Amino acid sequence: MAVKNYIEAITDALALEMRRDERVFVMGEDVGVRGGVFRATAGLLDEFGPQRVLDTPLAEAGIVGTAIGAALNGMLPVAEIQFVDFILPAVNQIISEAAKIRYRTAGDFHCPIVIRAPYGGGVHGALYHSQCLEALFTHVPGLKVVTPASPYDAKGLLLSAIRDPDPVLFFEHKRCYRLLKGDVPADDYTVPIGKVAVRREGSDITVFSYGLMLHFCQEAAEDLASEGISVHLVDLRTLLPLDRESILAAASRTGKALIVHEDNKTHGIGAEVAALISEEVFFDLDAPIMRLCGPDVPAMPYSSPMEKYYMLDQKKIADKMRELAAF
Amino acid sequence: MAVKNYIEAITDALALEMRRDERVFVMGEDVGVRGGVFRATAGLLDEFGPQRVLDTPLAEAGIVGTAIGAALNGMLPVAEIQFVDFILPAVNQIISEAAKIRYRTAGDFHCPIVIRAPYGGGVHGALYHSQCLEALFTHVPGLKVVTPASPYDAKGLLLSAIRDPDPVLFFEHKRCYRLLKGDVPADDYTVPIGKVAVRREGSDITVFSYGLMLHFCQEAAEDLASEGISVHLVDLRTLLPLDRESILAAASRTGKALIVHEDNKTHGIGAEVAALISEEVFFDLDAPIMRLCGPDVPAMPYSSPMEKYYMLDQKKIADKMRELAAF
Amino acid sequence: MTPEKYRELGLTGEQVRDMYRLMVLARELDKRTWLLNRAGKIPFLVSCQGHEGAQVGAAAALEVGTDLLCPYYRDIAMVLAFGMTPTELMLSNFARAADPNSGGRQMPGHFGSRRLGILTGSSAVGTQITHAVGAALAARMRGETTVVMTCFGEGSGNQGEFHEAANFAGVHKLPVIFFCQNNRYAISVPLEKQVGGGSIAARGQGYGMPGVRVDGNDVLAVYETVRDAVLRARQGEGPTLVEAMTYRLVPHSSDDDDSTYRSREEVEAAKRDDPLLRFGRYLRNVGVMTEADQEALLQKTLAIVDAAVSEAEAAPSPAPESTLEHVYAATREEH
Amino acid sequence: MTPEKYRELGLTGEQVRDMYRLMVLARELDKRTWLLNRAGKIPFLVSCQGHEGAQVGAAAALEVGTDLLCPYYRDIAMVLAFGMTPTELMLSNFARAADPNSGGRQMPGHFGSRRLGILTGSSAVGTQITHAVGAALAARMRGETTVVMTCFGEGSGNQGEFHEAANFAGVHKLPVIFFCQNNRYAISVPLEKQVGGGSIAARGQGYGMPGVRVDGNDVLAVYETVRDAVLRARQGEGPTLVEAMTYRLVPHSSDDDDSTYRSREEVEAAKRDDPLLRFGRYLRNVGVMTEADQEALLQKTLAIVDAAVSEAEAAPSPAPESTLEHVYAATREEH
Ligand SMILES: Cc1ncc(C[n+]2csc(CCOP(=O)(O)OP(=O)(O)O)c2C)c(N)n1
Ligand SMILES: Cc1ncc(C[n+]2csc(CCOP(=O)(O)OP(=O)(O)O)c2C)c(N)n1
Ligand SMILES: [Mg+2]
Ligand SMILES: [Mg+2]
Repeated sequence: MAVKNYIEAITDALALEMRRDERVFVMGEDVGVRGGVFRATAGLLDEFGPQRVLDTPLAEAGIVGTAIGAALNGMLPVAEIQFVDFILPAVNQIISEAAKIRYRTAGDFHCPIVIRAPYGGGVHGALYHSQCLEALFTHVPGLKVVTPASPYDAKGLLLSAIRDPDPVLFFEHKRCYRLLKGDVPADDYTVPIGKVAVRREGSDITVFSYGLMLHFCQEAAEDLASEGISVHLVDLRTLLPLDRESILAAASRTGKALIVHEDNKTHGIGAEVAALISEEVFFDLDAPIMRLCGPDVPAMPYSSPMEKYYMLDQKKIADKMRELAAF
Repeated sequence: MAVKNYIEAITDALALEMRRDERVFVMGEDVGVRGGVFRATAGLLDEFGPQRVLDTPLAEAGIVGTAIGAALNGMLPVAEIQFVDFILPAVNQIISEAAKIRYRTAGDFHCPIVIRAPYGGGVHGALYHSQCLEALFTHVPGLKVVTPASPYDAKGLLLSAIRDPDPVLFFEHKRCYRLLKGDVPADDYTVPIGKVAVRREGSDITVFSYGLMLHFCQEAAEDLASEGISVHLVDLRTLLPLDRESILAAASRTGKALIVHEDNKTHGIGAEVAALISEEVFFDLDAPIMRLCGPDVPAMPYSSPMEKYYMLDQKKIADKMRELAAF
Repeated sequence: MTPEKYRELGLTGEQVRDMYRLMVLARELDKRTWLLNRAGKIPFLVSCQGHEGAQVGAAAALEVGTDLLCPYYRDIAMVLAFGMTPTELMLSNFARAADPNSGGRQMPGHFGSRRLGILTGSSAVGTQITHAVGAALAARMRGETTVVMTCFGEGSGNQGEFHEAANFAGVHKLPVIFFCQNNRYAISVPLEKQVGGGSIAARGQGYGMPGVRVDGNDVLAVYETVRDAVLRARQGEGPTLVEAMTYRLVPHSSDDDDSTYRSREEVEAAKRDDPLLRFGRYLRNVGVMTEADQEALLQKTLAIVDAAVSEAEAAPSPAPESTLEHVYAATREEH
Repeated sequence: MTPEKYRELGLTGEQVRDMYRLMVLARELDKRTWLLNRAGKIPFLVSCQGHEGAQVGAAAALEVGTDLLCPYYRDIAMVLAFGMTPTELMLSNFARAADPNSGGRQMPGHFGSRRLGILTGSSAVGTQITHAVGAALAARMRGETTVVMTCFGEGSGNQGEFHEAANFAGVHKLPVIFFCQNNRYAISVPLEKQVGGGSIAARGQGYGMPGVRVDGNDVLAVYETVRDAVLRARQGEGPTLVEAMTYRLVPHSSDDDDSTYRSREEVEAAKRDDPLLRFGRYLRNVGVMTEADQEALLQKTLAIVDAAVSEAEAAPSPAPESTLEHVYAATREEH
């Protein structure tokens, strides 16, 4: 088992599945000779050739629409959107088409595409290279939304996503790409879509998070452990469909729930998780359900002090955890 | 004061504001000689001419982008999207541009556009002429999202929307167009954006709704009144920004909250309302926060029995109200 | 039309008779659907009347069984040519469970059938155009000779997706026919308010493909144009943009009132150029069919339409609870 | 360039000297920005090197103060021509509170200034093109003679929004110049993989407007082409699509490594056609400037750049809490 970083795990999964299944191909802006602006597709052109590693024109609706057409005709496309911020021109294809194809044909057609996109901030990316857009899609039945938080999960979930018969949005936190390293088996394995992972067992408060924030939560939980506060930390991993049973069980376990995400608060992922808990296990709760999220502004500014103000960190999270634990 | 239906109230507001302010103009598909496929712009071409009542090419991103450009250059465009389902090609313009213009220029520019769109089902519109898409935008700071539920509010809120210096999405339930009639003053008045309306005072349970469902809730509340259950009914009216104080006060008042909407449940408007309540007034609650919403399927089917199954109605709502009241 | 044009094009009498049969069938199904709508039996329809010539002419140039179709809502004659049956169309009109397009979930006119090579479409105009490009790409990757036909109105040719699709196909020289059915209106908006310069065909060269305008009411002219385009596509020479000029003889849909935006004179003039009448006349002139043949065909067609309506009307609706099905794969299916 | 071309075009020696000054200024600001980036002082840049000729030639044909600009991220020389100061550009590079484009909120290259008639843009390529059309529509509604210039790369000409914008302008004959700066790459993707048929200009006729390709490294040729387009626009004859052929002499941005996709020979060859060198040579040849003049200009420019950097570097960052401001109007402002 080799130690790889998060983005190498992605590349690994793509190469493995392209070897295993001829129907799989990748397409997107700069995915070919450049190997992707983040290098997620590095080496694929050499191994698989330009027919299966397609540099596309700069047109996201076209990319996703073409991928859907190819999927309807028997292929398994993995489309890269260069930054999740630029998925917006393709929203019509994703919501009107991909999400509804199985449903509207009563199962005659289905749409097995994967759309990969780097998201998230803290990289001096300013408004349009920092956004979290997962909450735009988690209201849309027919889609699956996956956000791995470790190299191991990145590979295993991407393999699951490509093998999934339904459309999967696969969001990779760009700050995780080279920040996170971990053991990644060289061979074929999958991590199931739709299942949380408990990252830390605890008894005082339950914290839900995903992506980069999960790591800050882990660090904060360690701080709290030294203060005698025991945090139960859940990595949501799949944001749609949510792993309802595990979420409810984890909330009930401590009676105190906090959801942490980088994306802005109002109507973010935390809203659905909180609503679910308050609806289903209300009587197990001992405290208000709390959310700690990005501020409700349109996107993250470029200026370093502003970016820092926007982003959550270990300290902000630890403070909020203490506030909840104190109930 | 004349009795008008909901769509006449819309036309009224448009004509009034076009007379009052030369910068206001309407644009969209079929808004000219056809007066809109629902006839919301009927008569405007005759009164204001083709320069201010623009039939556009069939291209929603172009419509919204052009509206934004006109707004940046001093006009006050009111763009019609023929069905809210077809707003999706314009999502990039709405979220990347309209929502972020003030923020990204630190106030040097702002974007006073209104986008009107009919939404909602129960009209044999099938998947693509029945959707509720408000929850796609309520996570986006910088936008305002308004959904009137009466002729009076339709006019007063639309006038507020056109006069608002920020971008407003104005969603009109198409089933309300000719179903609802009410007193509409002929002259100029506004209904404030960002404020709920209490439609019925009550003491046992608090119900939040908007649009067509508000009416079904009203009917259901009357049923319950005859059974001795008193419903406090709140019309949310503005979905972004939410009227937090009024929502929290209304929930605290009875300690039992139910959110009702036509749109599918997971991560719908109800999620944020429930999360808000469970976070801010948790200790005032006596029961789980409930949501009664459309099923989590991609959109409403055409077949009548399926459409009926999908849609909420007075009876389904009354049943849910009883369930909550019984706690 | 020169009298012997159909032979010059390599078509047989049987073939042109069958093209005419399809046009009559489409027209009669469509007319009946209006009656059913006005009788309150079906809530909505969208019509193909006036477009039958363009559709049948184009379809005749394709290889049904090999080629794929990404249609639009007016393509009734087109999908009949691809093998959809009158009963299947009526099942869709009545939103019955057995509707092969959608199981009663979509409005009529939203065609799709894996069996027939018709890729499913939505109501959002233009999205099918990129699907056609993707389907052609897939075929090319597998070394198949499939050609993909995609249809849209001239109004929809102004959507960004048309541009993105055409450009992608142009870059990759994909076997796609972009078949624009230009009926001069997008609902009420006339051509001059929709299309800068007035010609969709003129857009072809901006994507490195031929753009051809053809009289869409001349079945054989359409056939010839599309046949050439199919040949090019099949030989790997890339896509073609075809603009068939036609007219919608009826309102946009059952919800429309076209008298608000078109003069009756204009509509009447267009009716005189009705492709069905024109082709019927032509077949009589060249002696391929007699008036009696055509009358017999009409009667036979009406019987087919009757039967389709009866069968569809009697068929069961979907179960209400089935609303919850087919959101995701029920099991981890093989795919 | 014929020696006296500038006079034939009606330009004075002073005007062409000023055009050259702007090109030098843009180039030197850009070069300095790379140094600042490599020194770790600014996190990101996007460069205009190679595009100065196209930008300055085009801008010279506009009436600053009347005309509007919807720029793209490479338009450093263009916004300088519109009146943005070197210090303002550096304030943006350093993300300072006083940055007039965004108060330090946007990346460098995201220009906008109400005062200068530069409409704010995002990073999402192509969205500014429809804004230009809307701005022109607004001007027309008020009976103003404003022309709106909008810029974009050839890669972005494949976005659906370009199509929708160009078509809208074509239908309404709006006073817009669609100015494509074709540098043959969208990051790493070469022209032949991006643009079906290889020409953006060829798309003009599909929208009913002239499409003109011009050597973007020939400042005066660009000036002439855009001048004609501006004249057309101002006379109500409608939009023009101009494709200026140029080359990006440096990587796409500070995050890019262009050696992975372009040969060094290709880049070196392009450098020999550097518009700045060409125009400098021309001005010496026609006797408008001497080598000494140009050297003096360079020194003066470097001093300006130094001053801009010092001033900007010393300027304060935005207050962290100001992150929460400007989401909505603070009060119900007059608008
Ligand atoms: C994206 C989108 N916007 C708007 C509509 C509403 N609409 C349906 S058909 C139509 C006109 C289409 O005109 P055209 O493409 O010329 O086709 P035609 O109906 O004339 O055959 C419009 C505006 C839609 N279905 N999809
Ligand atoms: C909608 C969108 N998709 C992707 C990107 C990422 N991106 C930024 S610049 C660029 C290439 C642009 O190429 P071109 O339009 O030719 O302009 P150039 O940089 O060559 O001047 C890409 C893909 C983006 N900014 N916006
Ligand atoms: Mg049409
Ligand atoms: Mg370029």
